[in-house]
Amino acid sequence: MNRSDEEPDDVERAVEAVLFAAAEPLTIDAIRAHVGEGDIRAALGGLAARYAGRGIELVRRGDRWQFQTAGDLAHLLRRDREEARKLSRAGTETLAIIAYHEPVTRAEIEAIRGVQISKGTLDVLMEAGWVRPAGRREVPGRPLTYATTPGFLVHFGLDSRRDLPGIDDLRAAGLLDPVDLAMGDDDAGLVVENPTEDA
Amino acid sequence: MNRSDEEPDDVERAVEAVLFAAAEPLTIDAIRAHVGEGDIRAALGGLAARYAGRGIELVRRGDRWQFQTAGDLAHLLRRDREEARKLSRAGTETLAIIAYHEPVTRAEIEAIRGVQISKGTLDVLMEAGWVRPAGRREVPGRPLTYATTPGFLVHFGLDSRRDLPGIDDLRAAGLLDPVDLAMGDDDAGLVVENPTEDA
Amino acid sequence: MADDPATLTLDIDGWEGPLDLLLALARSQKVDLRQISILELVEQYLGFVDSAAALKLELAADYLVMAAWLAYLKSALLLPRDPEQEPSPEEMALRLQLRLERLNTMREAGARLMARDRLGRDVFRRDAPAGLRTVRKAVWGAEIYDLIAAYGRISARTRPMMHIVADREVMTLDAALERVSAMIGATIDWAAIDTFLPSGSARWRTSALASSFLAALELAKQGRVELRQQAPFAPLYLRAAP
Repeated sequence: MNRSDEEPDDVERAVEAVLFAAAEPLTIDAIRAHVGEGDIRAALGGLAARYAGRGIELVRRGDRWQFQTAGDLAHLLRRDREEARKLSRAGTETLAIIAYHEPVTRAEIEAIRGVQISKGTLDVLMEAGWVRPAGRREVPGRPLTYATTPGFLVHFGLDSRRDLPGIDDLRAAGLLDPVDLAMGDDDAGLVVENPTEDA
Repeated sequence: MNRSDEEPDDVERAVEAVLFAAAEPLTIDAIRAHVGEGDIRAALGGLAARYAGRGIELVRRGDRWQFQTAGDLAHLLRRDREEARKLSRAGTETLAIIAYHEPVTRAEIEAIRGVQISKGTLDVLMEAGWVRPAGRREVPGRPLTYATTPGFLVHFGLDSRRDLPGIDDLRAAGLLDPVDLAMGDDDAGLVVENPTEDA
Repeated sequence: MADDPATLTLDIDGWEGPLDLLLALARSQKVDLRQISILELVEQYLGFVDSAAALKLELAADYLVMAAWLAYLKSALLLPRDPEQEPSPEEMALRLQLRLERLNTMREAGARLMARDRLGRDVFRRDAPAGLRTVRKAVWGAEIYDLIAAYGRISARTRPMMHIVADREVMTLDAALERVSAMIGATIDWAAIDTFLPSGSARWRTSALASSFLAALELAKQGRVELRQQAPFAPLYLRAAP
């Protein structure tokens, strides 16, 4: 749908201005608080179509919307900017495990990685604003679980967690099933379904 | 010139992204430093036309260019939020004294309450639109007096201050039962003018 | 294993734990992880541990625990089947393979995540947006009841107080003095103070007792009566002074 040859309606102009001025991604409710009455959702749809393929794009991150530059123009913009601090391998893996398994306990993360999480790893992810504590699991010891934040979606350009690459395939393959915490413990008695069946 | 139904060219997209992400207005040279070769001026002209009449506009300030929200939408970026707040006990008592005794000075209010009033208390009552300064009393120090406003009557559904119940009414309603005498200072020793006189 | 907090984790050539090492070895088989030979993998791992030992490298405990477990798995896989054994060696091998696959999957997912167009690195928001402002305006609320109740409260607190004592039967000191003086003249011997009291209500008699007592003290002070009491709270006797 190419609407760009039509006159934008007032709601669309208003939503455009509000999102442009906003310092943070905005929910539809937050947009409405500024714009007032009107079909915000339709306006967002109209704007998304209008900006598709342009140097600026309207994107949805979780339940929030924002303008950002198109990804293919990164090389033009990167020039005078600091490279984002590089996450360690442990940090990267831990973040991936949390994102694909959330909510997940520290012990479960350690079971997947086969190694203890060093003290700073979760701290770094939380400090970056990508990971948050997500309540306790009601099992003995009531361990804390971790999950990703809306900021995680924003930073990594994901509409929602469903957009995590390959998540549906991994789930179908049983690779995201609850982790057998006690691998090597013969008493675990957990029957592992054959993960190759439907892969 | 309406170019918006054409595909934007690469230079235009690049200029769009660079201007969007910039912290401040950019000169053509600064834009070229990011975008590289290409007709920056033509791209700016194309963008200006494309954004004309929209919620965001491309504007030129001297020799610098920037995006900004359309001037007519500035009011949307500021939102007044009303927060319901309940008047404190000190505020309510002070308002009552002003209503029954106006015009009344701060010192008189304090004498009647038997407690000092903080600066904020009168400010709140004036912010609420219920109390106004009502001239100075011609005594040494010329203290300011306070009185209620028409807004006060409207808010409390009173036709006039005469509608305020007098002492006898209060007594009949059980509102003079000294339930919280313990909290007051019995030695205040103040003779309260009988407010029923003009009720 | 990894859950033991006392385990010393030592990075050996950049491996993060035995599972990481196993995964690296498995990938060196250059086949899909689902088709790796577990037996071959076990040989590779044990070979690595042996060579580390030969080099007198001190391996972290969890590498050795894994080596022991793999040696056990190897023997279980090679020896005749024990139908009683739970889980079966095949299942144990499958679980190991699944763990490697999971770790590998997450490693790849992490790499793909990091390679995405990331905000602030590849895509950008506006650097200095004007921002949206919310101006908070307080709307003060109070009800007329609050107002008049407050005034009632202040009035009750600060009005001058008049204390009214309920009227009750009282014998004044003067009356008692007169009465006791008169009665003492008519009595020769010691008499308990009770006998000086008039009849009447309990309250009246209480007041009369108090007043008569004070009168007795006053008369004693004047030298007109003598007082006698055996013990504290014992009956008080009086008679005219001789």
